[in-house]
Amino acid sequence: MTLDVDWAVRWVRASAATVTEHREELIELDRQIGDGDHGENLTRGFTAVIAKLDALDAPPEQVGDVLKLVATTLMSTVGGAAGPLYGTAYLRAAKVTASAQLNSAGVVALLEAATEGIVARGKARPGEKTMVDAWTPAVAAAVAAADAGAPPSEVLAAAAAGAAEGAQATIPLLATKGRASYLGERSIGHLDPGARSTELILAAAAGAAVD
Amino acid sequence: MTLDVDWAVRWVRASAATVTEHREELIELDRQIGDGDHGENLTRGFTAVIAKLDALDAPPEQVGDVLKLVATTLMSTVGGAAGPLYGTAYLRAAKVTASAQLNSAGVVALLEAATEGIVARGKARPGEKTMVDAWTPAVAAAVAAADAGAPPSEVLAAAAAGAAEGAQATIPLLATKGRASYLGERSIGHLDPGARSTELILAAAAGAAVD
Amino acid sequence: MKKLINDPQNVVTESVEGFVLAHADIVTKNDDPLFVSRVGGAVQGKVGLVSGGGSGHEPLHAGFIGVGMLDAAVPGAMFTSPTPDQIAPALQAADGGAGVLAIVKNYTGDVLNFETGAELADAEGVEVATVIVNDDVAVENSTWTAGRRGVAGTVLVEKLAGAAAERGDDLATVTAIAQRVIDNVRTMGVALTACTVPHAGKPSFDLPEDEIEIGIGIHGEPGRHRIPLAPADEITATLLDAVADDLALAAGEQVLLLVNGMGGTPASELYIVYRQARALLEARGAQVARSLVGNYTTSLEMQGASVTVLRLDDELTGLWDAPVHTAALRW
Amino acid sequence: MKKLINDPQNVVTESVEGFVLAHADIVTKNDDPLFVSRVGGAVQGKVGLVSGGGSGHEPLHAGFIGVGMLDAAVPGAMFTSPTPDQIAPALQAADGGAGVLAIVKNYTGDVLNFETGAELADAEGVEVATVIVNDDVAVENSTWTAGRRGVAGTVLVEKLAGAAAERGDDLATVTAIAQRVIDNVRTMGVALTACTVPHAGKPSFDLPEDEIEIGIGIHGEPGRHRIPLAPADEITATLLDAVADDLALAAGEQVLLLVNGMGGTPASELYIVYRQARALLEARGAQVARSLVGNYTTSLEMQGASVTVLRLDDELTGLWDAPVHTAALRW
Ligand SMILES: Nc1ncnc2c1ncn2[C@@H]1O[C@H](COP(=O)(O)OP(=O)(O)O)[C@@H](O)[C@H]1O
Ligand SMILES: Nc1ncnc2c1ncn2[C@@H]1O[C@H](COP(=O)(O)OP(=O)(O)O)[C@@H](O)[C@H]1O
Ligand SMILES: [Mg+2]
Ligand SMILES: [Mg+2]
Ligand SMILES: [Mg+2]
Ligand SMILES: [Mg+2]
Repeated sequence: MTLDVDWAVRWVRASAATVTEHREELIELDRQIGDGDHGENLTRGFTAVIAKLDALDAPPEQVGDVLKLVATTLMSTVGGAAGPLYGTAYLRAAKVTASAQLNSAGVVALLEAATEGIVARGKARPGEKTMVDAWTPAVAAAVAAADAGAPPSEVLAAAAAGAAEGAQATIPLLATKGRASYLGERSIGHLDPGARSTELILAAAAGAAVD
Repeated sequence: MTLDVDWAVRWVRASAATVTEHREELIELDRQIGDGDHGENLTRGFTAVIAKLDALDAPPEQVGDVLKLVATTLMSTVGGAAGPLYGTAYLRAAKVTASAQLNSAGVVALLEAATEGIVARGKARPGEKTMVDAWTPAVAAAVAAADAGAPPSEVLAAAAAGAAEGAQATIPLLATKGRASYLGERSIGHLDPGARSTELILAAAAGAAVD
Repeated sequence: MKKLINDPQNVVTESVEGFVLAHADIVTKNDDPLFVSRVGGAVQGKVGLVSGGGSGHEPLHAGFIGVGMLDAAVPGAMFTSPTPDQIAPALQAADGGAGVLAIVKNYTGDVLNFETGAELADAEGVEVATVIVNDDVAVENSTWTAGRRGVAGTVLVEKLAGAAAERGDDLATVTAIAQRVIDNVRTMGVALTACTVPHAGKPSFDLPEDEIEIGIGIHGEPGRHRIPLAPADEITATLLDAVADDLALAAGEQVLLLVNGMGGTPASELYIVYRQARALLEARGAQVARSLVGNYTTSLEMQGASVTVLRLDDELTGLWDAPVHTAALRW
Repeated sequence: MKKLINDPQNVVTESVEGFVLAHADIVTKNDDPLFVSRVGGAVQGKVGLVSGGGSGHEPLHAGFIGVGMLDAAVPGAMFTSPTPDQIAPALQAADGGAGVLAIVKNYTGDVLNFETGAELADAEGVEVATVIVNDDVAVENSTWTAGRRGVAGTVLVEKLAGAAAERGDDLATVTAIAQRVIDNVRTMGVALTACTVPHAGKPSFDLPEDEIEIGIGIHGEPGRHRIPLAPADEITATLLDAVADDLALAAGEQVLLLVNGMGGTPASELYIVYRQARALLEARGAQVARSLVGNYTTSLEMQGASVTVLRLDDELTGLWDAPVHTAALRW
C-alpha cells in the first residue's frame, strides 16, 4: 500500500475544508493568547491553494508537485508567523517526496522534513507552546508506527493522533515563542492555535489516506 | 411685609444648594435632549457665586447688589447658553431692585425684568421649549397674586408654582430654540433642563421668603 | 467611564497645560482666565483670528493656533462654550492693531458668550468682527430653529481666513473670505457610538449594537434619526448626498473634501469613507482638488465621521495651499 | 461589531485605495501584490527605506512614506504581517541603487516574512540591510522568549533613519543610525478597551468596566497584567518609570517624548498623559528636548496610549528637525 498524488490532492482539499470549518475556533484560540487572526490567515491561504489547484492546466504528477504548490501559495497569501512556518514545512516536505508513490518510510520522511522546516525557520524547541508541540509527537508516533510495520494510512493515523495529543498538551504550557510569549504566565491554560491547526491538517492527511 | 437683602442672600444660598443637589438630574435631562452639561454648568456657577459672597469684605447692602454679584459671576463661570441667559436675567433684575426693601410690586418687577432679559438675549418666545416656558407662567402667576393683594412671599410662591407648571408643560413641546431643536421631533417627550432649573431657582426664592 | 484622566474637573486645565508644554514653540497660555495664544503675541499690523468653544473637540481650536491660522483660542469647559471674561482678553491678545475676527460656531451659548466678549473687547478699543459658522446640513428647518450648527467646516474657515490674514488682508476682507467659506461649506456626520463627557460619567446617548445615529453634532447630542448599521459605502452616500445636494453642487466644480473623524474612529475607516465620498463626488462631475482626512473636529472618543465639502475657487485654493504652522495642521 | 467598513475582507484594500487617492501628491500604490511607495519612484543614489507589517496601526507605515522618511511600505492583512511576495517588490521599488534598509518590528511573522522577502530581493540584485525594532519594555525575560515587540518607537526609527538617508548617508551609516535609535528607545503601553479586528468580529479581549491592561502590544493582545482603573497620573507613572528605568536614564540627558494614542483616545487625554510624563522626566533631571503627541502607531479603535522615550544626542536631534513630508508627519 502506497500513497500517490491523488492522496496529496485529497489531503490538500480536506485541509482547506477543515481549516475553513474551524476558522472561528482558530480565531478564538488566537484571540485568547495572540491576535485573533490564525483562522482567518489559514482560511485565506488554503482558499488560495484550492483556487490555484483548480486553475492548473494539467493535474500535478507527483506528491511533491502538490506540496510545492501548497508551500508557495501559503507563503504568498497567509502572512503572519504561520505563513512562513507552514510554507517552509510544505517546501521541505516537497523536497523529500519527489517520487510518484509514498510508502510508510516516505510518509515518515515527509513529516520529519516538515517539522525540521518549521524548527529551522521558527527556532522553537518542544515545550515552548507552538505548533512544534504538535508536529514533534506526530513524527514520533509516525516513526513508531512505521517501525512496527504499519501501512502509510496507519502511519498517518498515528501521526494525527500524536498531533492531537501534543496539541492538548500545550494547554498547561507557558509560551516562550510566538505572540503568546508576550503574555507570560497568562499564556498558561490555553490551547495553542498553531498546534490545533497542525492537528486538523494531519487529521486531514490521515482521512485522505483511507478515502 | 417686604423682602430685604438678607432674603436675597438666603435665596442665592438656597439656589446654590438646590442646583447642586439636583446636579445629576439636570445633567440627565440635558443628556437626553442636549449635551449633558446643564447641571454641571450651574453647579460650577453657583459654587463660584457662594465663594464670592463669602469673600466679600462688607455684606451687600441692597437686593440689587446681591443680584449683580450673581449676574457677573454666572456670566464669567457658567458658559454655554445658560450662563449669558441667567446672567442677563440677574443683571436686569438687579437694575430694577435698587432699593433696600421689595414689596409685592417689587417682586413682580424683578421677575419681569429677569424674564425680559432672557428673552432679549435668547430671542425665544413661549412654546419653544426653553427656560422662557418656566419664566413666563411664573411672571403671570406673580402678577395675578400681587394684583390680588398677596404679600411678597406669596407672590414668590405663586411664581414658583407657575414655573413648576410651566416646566412640566415643556414635556410635550417640540423644541425650536437651543440645542434640543437639533433633535426635531425627537425633542418631544422630554422636560427642558433650563425650565427645570428655573423651577428650582424660583422655588428657592419662595423658600427663602418664608424662612 | 474609562478615561485617561485625573479629577474630571481638571480635564480641560490639565490637557491644555500638556498641550502648551508640548507645543511651546507655537503657543502659550494665559491662566486666569484661560485662553491660548501664539507665542510671541499678536502680529503687528495683521488681522487677528480668534476662535473658541467648548472643549472636547480637539484639535479644534487650540491645535490650529499658529502662522497661517488662528492667533488665539478660548477653550470652555467640556462641551460648554467659554465665558465672556475669557473671550475678551483673548480678542485683545490677538489684536495687532488691525482688528480681530471672531470665528464662532453656531450654538446659542457660543454666540451669546462671544457677543458679550466682543462687546467687552470693543470697550477696550479692539475692533471685532464676527462670523458664525453653520455648516451642518443635518439641521433641517433651520430658519425656525436655533439654526444650523457649526461643525467640522470650522477648520476650513479658520485655515482660509487665517491665510488671508497672514497675507495682509484687512479686517473687512478677511471677514468676507471667512463668510465666503461659510457660504460654500456643508457637513453631515454619523455616530456609531456615543461619547462620555467626564463630568457626566455616562455616554451621551444609548445606542444599540446594531444602530447608528445620522446627523449628529459634535457635542454628543443624539442625531436627527437612527438607522440600522449599514456598510460604509451606504452611510457615506447618505452623508455625501445630503451635503452635495444642499450645496447644489454642479458638474465641473472643484471642491475640497474633508473626511473628519469624531475621535475614536480608526484612520483606516476614515479612508474607506473618503474613497466612497470621492467616488460619489466624481460621479456628480465634481473634481476633488484638495483633501483632508483625519481627526480635526472631534467629540471626545466618539466613533463616527463627518463628510465636509467646500466649493473651491482659485483664490480659496491658493489660500488653502498657503503655509500653515500649527500643532495640528502644518505645511 | 460597529465599523465604518464594507466587506471585512476588503478593509485593507479599500482603505489603502482611499489613502493613496487622498495623498496622490506623495504616494502611489502597486496592486498585486499590494504595496505603497513614493510617487515618482525610488530616489536615485539615495538609500531606500522600507517598512511594513500588519494593517490596523495606521498611520504606520504608509502614512510615513515621503521625503525624509520611508520610500515604501507593505501593508499586510489586519494585524497580520505581509508576505514575501509583497515585500520583495517593495524593496526593489525603493532601491535607487544605494541599497535598501528594511525596518521590521520584532514579531515572528514580520521577521520571517521580511527575511524571505529580503532574500528574494537580493536575488534580484537589491542590497538589503535589516533592523529589528524592539522597544516594548512590557515584555520581560525577553532573552527567553520571542523578544521584545516593536511598537511606537518604530516611528522614531523611520523618521531618524529617513532623515539620514535623505541627507545622503550610505546604507551602512543609515543602518547604524537606525540601530542607534533602536538601542536608545523604549516604550510601554496601556489599554482601557480592547479593539475589534474586522474579520474576528469581536473584541480582542474582554475587559471589565473597572480594569485596564498594562503592557499591551499593538495587536490587541492582552497585556502583561490587569490592574484596576486608576488616575491618569498614576498610570502614566507606571509606564514612564518602566521606560526610563529600562533606558537607565540619567540626570542631564536630553530626550524625545512621544505620547502615542492607540486610535480611540481623545487628544485631550493624550495631553494629560504627556503633561505627567514630562513632569516625571523632569523630576528625574532629564530634559524633554523634543515631543510628539498623537495617534502614530495605533491598534484600530483601541482606547489607550503608550509612552515612548528616546535618548537624544545632537545628531539625532538634528535628524529629528530635518524636513519631513509625509501624510502623517510633516514639517
Ligand atoms: N517561533 C515559532 N515556532 C513555531 N511556531 C510558531 C512560532 N511562533 C509562532 N508559532 C505558531 O504560530 C501560531 C500563530 O500563527 P498566526 O496567528 O497565523 O500568526 P501571528 O502570530 O503572526 O498572528 C502560534 O499559535 C504558534 O503555533
Ligand atoms: N434661545 C434660548 N432662549 C432661552 N433659553 C434657552 C435658549 N437656548 C437654550 N436655552 C436654555 O438653556 C438650556 C441649556 O443650558 P445649558 O445646557 O447650560 O447650555 P448649552 O445648551 O449651551 O449646553 C436649555 O434647556 C434651555 O432652557
Ligand atoms: Mg495570530
Ligand atoms: Mg447643555
Ligand atoms: Mg453645553
Ligand atoms: Mg497576526
